[in-house]
Amino acid sequence: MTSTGHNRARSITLLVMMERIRAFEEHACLAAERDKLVLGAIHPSIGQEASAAGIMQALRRDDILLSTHRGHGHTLAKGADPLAMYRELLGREGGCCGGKGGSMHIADFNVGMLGANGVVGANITIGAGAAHGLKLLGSDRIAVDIFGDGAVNRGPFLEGLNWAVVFDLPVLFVCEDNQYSATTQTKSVTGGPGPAARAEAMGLRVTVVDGNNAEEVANAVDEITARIRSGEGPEFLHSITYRQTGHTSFDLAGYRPEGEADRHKAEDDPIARQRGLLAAMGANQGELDAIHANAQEEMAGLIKQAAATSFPPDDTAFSDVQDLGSPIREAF
Amino acid sequence: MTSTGHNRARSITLLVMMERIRAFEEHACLAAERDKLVLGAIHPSIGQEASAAGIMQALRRDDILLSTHRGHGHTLAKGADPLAMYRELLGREGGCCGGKGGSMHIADFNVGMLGANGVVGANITIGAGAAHGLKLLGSDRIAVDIFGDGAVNRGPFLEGLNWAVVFDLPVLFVCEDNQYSATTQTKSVTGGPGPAARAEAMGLRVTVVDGNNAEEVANAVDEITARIRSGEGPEFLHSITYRQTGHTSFDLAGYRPEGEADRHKAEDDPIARQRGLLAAMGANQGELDAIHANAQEEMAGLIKQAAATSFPPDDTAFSDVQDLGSPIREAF
Amino acid sequence: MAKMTYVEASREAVREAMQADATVWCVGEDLGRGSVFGQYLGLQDEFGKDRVVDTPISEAGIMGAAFGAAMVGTRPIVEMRFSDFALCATDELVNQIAKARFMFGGQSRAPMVIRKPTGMWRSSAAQHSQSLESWYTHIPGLVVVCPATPQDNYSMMKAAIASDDPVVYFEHKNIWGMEGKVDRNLEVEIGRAAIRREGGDLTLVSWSDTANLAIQAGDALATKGVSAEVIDLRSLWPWDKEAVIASVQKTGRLIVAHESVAVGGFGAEVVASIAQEVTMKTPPRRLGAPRSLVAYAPNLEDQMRVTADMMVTAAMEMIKT
Amino acid sequence: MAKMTYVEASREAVREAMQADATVWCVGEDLGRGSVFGQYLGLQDEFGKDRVVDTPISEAGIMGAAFGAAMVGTRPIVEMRFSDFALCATDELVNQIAKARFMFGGQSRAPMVIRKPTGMWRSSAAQHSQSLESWYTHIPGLVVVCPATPQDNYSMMKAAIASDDPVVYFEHKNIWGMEGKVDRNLEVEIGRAAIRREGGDLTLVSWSDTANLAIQAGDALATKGVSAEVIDLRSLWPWDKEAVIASVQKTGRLIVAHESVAVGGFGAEVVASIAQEVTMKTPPRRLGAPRSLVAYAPNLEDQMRVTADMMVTAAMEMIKT
Ligand SMILES: Cc1ncc(C[n+]2csc(CCOP(=O)(O)OP(=O)(O)O)c2C)c(N)n1
Ligand SMILES: Cc1ncc(C[n+]2csc(CCOP(=O)(O)OP(=O)(O)O)c2C)c(N)n1
Ligand SMILES: [Mg+2]
Ligand SMILES: [Mg+2]
Repeated sequence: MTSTGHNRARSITLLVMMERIRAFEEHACLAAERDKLVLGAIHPSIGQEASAAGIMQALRRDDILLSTHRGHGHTLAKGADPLAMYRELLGREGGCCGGKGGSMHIADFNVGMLGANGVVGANITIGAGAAHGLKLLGSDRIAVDIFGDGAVNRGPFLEGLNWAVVFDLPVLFVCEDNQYSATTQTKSVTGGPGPAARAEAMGLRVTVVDGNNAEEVANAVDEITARIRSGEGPEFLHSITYRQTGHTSFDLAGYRPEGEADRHKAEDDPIARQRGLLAAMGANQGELDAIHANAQEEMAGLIKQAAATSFPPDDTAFSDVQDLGSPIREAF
Repeated sequence: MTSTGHNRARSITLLVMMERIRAFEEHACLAAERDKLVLGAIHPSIGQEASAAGIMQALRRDDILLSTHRGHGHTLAKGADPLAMYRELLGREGGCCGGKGGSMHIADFNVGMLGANGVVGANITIGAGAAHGLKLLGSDRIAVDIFGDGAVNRGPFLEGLNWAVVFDLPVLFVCEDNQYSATTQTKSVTGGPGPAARAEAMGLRVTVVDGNNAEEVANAVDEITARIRSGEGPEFLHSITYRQTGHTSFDLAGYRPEGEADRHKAEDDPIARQRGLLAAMGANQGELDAIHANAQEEMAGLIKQAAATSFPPDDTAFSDVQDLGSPIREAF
Repeated sequence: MAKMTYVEASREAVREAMQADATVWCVGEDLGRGSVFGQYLGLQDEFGKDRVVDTPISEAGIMGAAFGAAMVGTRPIVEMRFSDFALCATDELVNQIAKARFMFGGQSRAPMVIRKPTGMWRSSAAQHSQSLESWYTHIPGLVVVCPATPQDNYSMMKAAIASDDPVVYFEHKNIWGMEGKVDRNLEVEIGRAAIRREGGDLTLVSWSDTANLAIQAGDALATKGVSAEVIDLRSLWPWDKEAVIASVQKTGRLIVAHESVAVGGFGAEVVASIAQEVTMKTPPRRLGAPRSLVAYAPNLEDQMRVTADMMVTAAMEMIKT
Repeated sequence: MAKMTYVEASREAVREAMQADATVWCVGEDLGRGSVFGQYLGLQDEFGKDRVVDTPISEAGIMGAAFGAAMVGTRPIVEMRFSDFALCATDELVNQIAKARFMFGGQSRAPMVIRKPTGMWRSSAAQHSQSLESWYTHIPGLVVVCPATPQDNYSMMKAAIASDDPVVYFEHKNIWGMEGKVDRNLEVEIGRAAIRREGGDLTLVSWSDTANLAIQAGDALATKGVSAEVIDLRSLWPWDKEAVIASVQKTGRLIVAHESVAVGGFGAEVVASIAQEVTMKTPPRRLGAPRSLVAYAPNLEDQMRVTADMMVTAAMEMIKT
C-alpha cells in the first residue's frame, strides 16, 4: 500500500468502524438527553470518527492506548465490547469498569485501552510512561496517546513529550484537534503556531493530517507506527478535525460562529466523505446503507440490553480500592 | 548606542557590578564552608555574572524581577542592599526577608525583586502573572523572569510562556543556561534543539546571546526591553553561560568532564573578558584592579557586619503568616 | 432582601466587588460563557475581557499568574472549575501563594480568592467529586471557607475578596440552585460559625452542604424529642472553636458530620480539639465518607454519602447511652 | 545482623529488590550521582542507566510516566527529592495513581513506591521543610509509610516494593545518618505499630523522626517515675488503631506528637479515633507544629519543633491532673 493508494477492504473497514462509533454515540446521547439513563456528562466525538478508525486499524490488540474524556470512539475502535461500554455509561453491572468509571473513565485493559481521563492532559505523561514500561520490558508493543487541542496548553504536554524524546520511547502522541476547548476556541488561548510546532521544537517527528479523512489518517498512522515499532522513536500526529456537537451532550454550543457547525456537517463530515470515496471506488448505495443500518441496529439493540442490566452490587463501592488497609474501617 | 558599540561608562558599570556579585558570592561561600555561618544551601552564580549585570542595567528600579535559587547576582544587580542580603543569608535580623527566607527565597520588593524561588520553574508563571498585573493596572513597568536551563523541562515553562503570548504581556523571559541541572548535564535530559526553539514555537520573539559577554547581553536587553516597554509583547532571551562552581557551595562537582570547568574559568570567565575588553578600550590595570579590590573590600566588610547582627526575635516565627486566624492558637 | 440562588449570590458579590474596586478581576477557563455552572454569567459583558479573563486550560498557569498579578497590586478571583483540577496547581497554591508573605518576611501579600466548586454531584465519578477542604486547613497561610447558603455565599464571598489573605473558597456543586433570602448589608466575619438551630441535648457540627443536612437532622430529632444544637462552621480556617466549645459544654455530646472522607478529614480536628477541652457525657462521633472513592453508578455513589438519617441514628445512639 | 545507617538501609532494600525482580526500577533526578542524600549511590553502576534512570527536572513527568510504566507491568520506585516538590505532581498522584484501580473497576494496579524525603533539616526554609503525610492518609487508594529507624527503613521499604498498592514513603531527612542494627530477615508488616517502650501511666504515640524523640521523652519520664508506653505507628495508612486502643485502655492517657502542623495533622485522626473508643482519665493531647511556616533562621526554625521536653512537660501535666 502506498500512502495515497486505497485498499477497498480497508476503506470498508474504516467506514464500518466510523458508522459504529457514530451510532454508539448517537444512542448514548439519546440515552442521556431523552431517556435520562446516563447521569454523568458524556462528551461525544461525533464528527471526529476518522481519527479513531484510522489510528486504531494500525494497532495491534496488545498495543497500548490512552485517551481522554472524549474517548468512546477510540475505545470502541481499539476493540472494546460496546455492550460493556454501554453498561459503563449507564453505570451498570458488567460495565467495563464495573460501573465505577462511567464515560469519562472508560477503559478496557484486555484490548490495551488503559483509560480515558477526566483531567485534560494527564494522559500525556502516563502514555509516555506506558511506552517507557514497554521498552524496559523489552516488548515490541507500542503506545498511542490521544489528547485534544486544549491539552497542549497544560504542562504535561511538555513534560510527556520531552520524556518520550529523552528516553526514545515507542509512543505516538496524537493531538486530535477539534478546534474547541469546551466553550473556548482553542486558537484564542494558544500562543504561536500551535501543536505541531511545539512538538517539533521538543524533538519529535511530526505529521499533520486532515483528521476528517479516514484514509489519510490510516495511511499516515500505518507508516508512523511501522517506524515506531522498528525503534525509530516517538512521533507526533496533528489530526485536524471538528467537534460537530457541543462539548457535552447537554451543551447547545451557541457560542460557535453562526453556520460553522452546519458547514462542517454538510461539507466535511468524515463518514459522508468516506461514503463518497467508496462510492467513487464503485461501492453501491445499498452496500453503504447497509453498513449504516447495521451499525444503528447493533447499537440500538445493545443500549437496550445495557439498560435492562441491573446496577452494580452496593458493596462494590468498597472494592478495588487497595490491598493494604480496609476502605471502610474508619467509616462512620 | 548601536547594538555592537561600547559605551565606556556602561562597560565600567558592568564590570563593577560583576565584580561586586563575584565578591558577594565568594564571601558568602566562605561564610558557608569555612565559617559555618550559613546553614542552608547556597547556590553561587560564579561565572554567570554577565547575565545579571547585563540585564539589570536595562531595567528601571520599579520594573519587576523574579528569579531562582541562584538569584544573588540578579538581586544585587537589581539594586538590593548587600548588607540586608548577607543578613538574610546568615538568617539575621535586618535580613531583607527578616531571616525567614534565606538565600533561596531572597527578595527585595523595594527594588521590584519579587523573590527567588526554591521550586525550579515556579517563577515562570508568576512572572507572566506579574506582567499581567502590570498590564491590568495600565503601568509602563515591565517584568523580567529568569530561570535556568533545567526549568525548561517543567510544565510551568510551557504554561507561563503560553500565558504571556496569549495575553500579550510586557515580560522578558530569560533562560540563563549554565548547562547543568544540579548534577545532570541538561542536554542529556532535554528533547529537541532546546530552550530557544521551544520559546519560538510558543510564539515568542527569541534572542540568543553569549551569556559570558556582558556587553552582548546588555546590548540585547537594551533593545528587547525597549520593545517590550513600547508594547510589542513578550520576548525570550537565551543566555548561554557556564556554572563555574558546584550546584551548591558544598558540591565539588566531580561529575563534570575533566578539564571542563578549568577551561571555562581560564578562557571564558565573564569578568576576565570584561576586563580584557576595558583594557583594550584603554583602561589601565590599576583602575581595573581597584574595581576588584573595592568590591572585595565592600563585601568583606559587609559580611562581617552581618555576622555581628543578632538573630531575629523568636516571636517573628509567628508573624507574617496571615491576617485571618492566629498562627499559634492551635499549637500545643 | 432579595431572593437569590446560591450561584447568583456569589455572582452578585463578585459583581459588586468589581464595581467598587477596579483592581478586582476574574480569571479562569470559559468565564466568558459563564463557566461550568453559570457563576460568571454576564460579567464579561459588564466588565470586559480584561477583567473577566478567558484562559487556556492551564490551572498551574492560572494560579501562578494570578499570584504574580496579586503581588503587583491586583486582586484576582481565580476559578478552578472543579476543586479536583486545582490539584494541577498545588505547588502554586501551597508552596508559593501560601508561603510568600512569610518567606519574604512580610514584603508581599496575595489577596486572592481561589474558587473551588466541590463535592459530589450526580454521577461525576472519582475525579470530579472530591471534598478536600481539610488539606488546606493544614497549610499555614491559607484561609478556608465553605458556605452552605445563599446568604453566606454572598457575604463570605465579599469578605473573602476584601481579605488580603489567599482564601480557598469551596462552593458546593450540589446547591447552586438553592434559593434563599439575601441581605446585602449583612456582613459575615470569616471565622464565625452560625448556630443554625439551638438545642440542649447534643451538638451537631458541620459545614458546606452537609450543614443543610444537619438542619434536617435537627428537625427530625426534634420530632423524636431530642433537641440538637446545629452549628454550621462556615469557615474551617479560622474556625469557631469557641462556639463549638460553648455548645458542647452545654450539651455534653458532639457529632461532627462532613461529606469528605472521614480519615484525615477536618472532623478529626474538631473532635480532637473539643476532646482536649471539654469532658463529654458520651464519646464524640464523626460522620464522614468511607475511605473509598466516589463511583459513577448512582447507587455506588450513594454509598459514600453522609445523610441526615445517619446523623439522626448516631444522635439517637448517643442519647440512649 | 548488619549495622547500617537509615540511608543505607533503604538503599540495601532497594538493591535487593532490584536483584530479585528485573521489573523493579528507580526513576528521578540525579539518581546516577546518588540523588541529594546518597540514597542511590552505586545503584546505577550495578543496574545500569535503564533501571536507575536520570530524569529531567519534571516531577509531573516522573510521577505520570512511572504510573504509566506501572500499569504495563513494571514496579517503579519514584524519587521526589524533597517531599515539597512532590506537590508539582499532585494531580498525577492523587487524581490518577490513587484512583486508577477503582475507577477502572479493578483492571489496573499501580505497584509504585513514591519516596518523599520529609521534614525539617538545617535551615532549609519553608519550601524544603514540610511534613505533609496527613494529606495522603485522606486519599483513598494510597498507603502511607513513615519509618523512624534503619531496621524499619529496610524492612518497610521491602514491604512497600512488594505491595501492589501505591505507597507514599516518607524518609526523614534529619536521620539519614542514624545508625542501627538491621536484621535482613525481619519482616515488618505495613499497618503494624512498634511498641518502643512499654509503660502503664500514659501512651505516647508518634511516627517518623518524632518517634525517636518520643523514646527520649519516655526515658526522661522514667527518671521522674512516670512509665510511658511509646508507640511508633510506622505507617499512617493503614495504621494500628488496635495497638493504640489497647495501650490507652491500659494507661487511660494519650499524647500524640508529630512534626507536622497540628491543625489538620494526623494526630487529630488518632486522638479523634481513640476518643471515640476509649474513655480516658484525662483529656488527650496533641503536640504538633504551630500553624506557621518553617523559617530559615535557626532560632525561628526551632520555634516550629516539637521536642522531647515538650512531651515530658505535657505528660507531667497530664499525670498531675
Ligand atoms: C485539568 C483540567 N482542566 C479543565 C478541565 C475541564 N475540561 C474538560 S474537557 C475540557 C476541554 C478540553 O479541550 P480539548 O483538550 O481540546 O479536548 P476536547 O474536549 O476538545 O476533546 C475542559 C476544559 C479538565 N477536565 N481538566
Ligand atoms: C520542582 C523542583 N525539582 C527539583 C528541585 C531541586 N533542584 C534545585 S536546583 C536544581 C537544578 C536546577 O537547574 P537549572 O534550572 O538549570 O538552574 P541552575 O541550578 O543551573 O541555576 C534542582 C534539580 C527543585 N528545587 N524544584
Ligand atoms: Mg478540543
Ligand atoms: Mg542550569
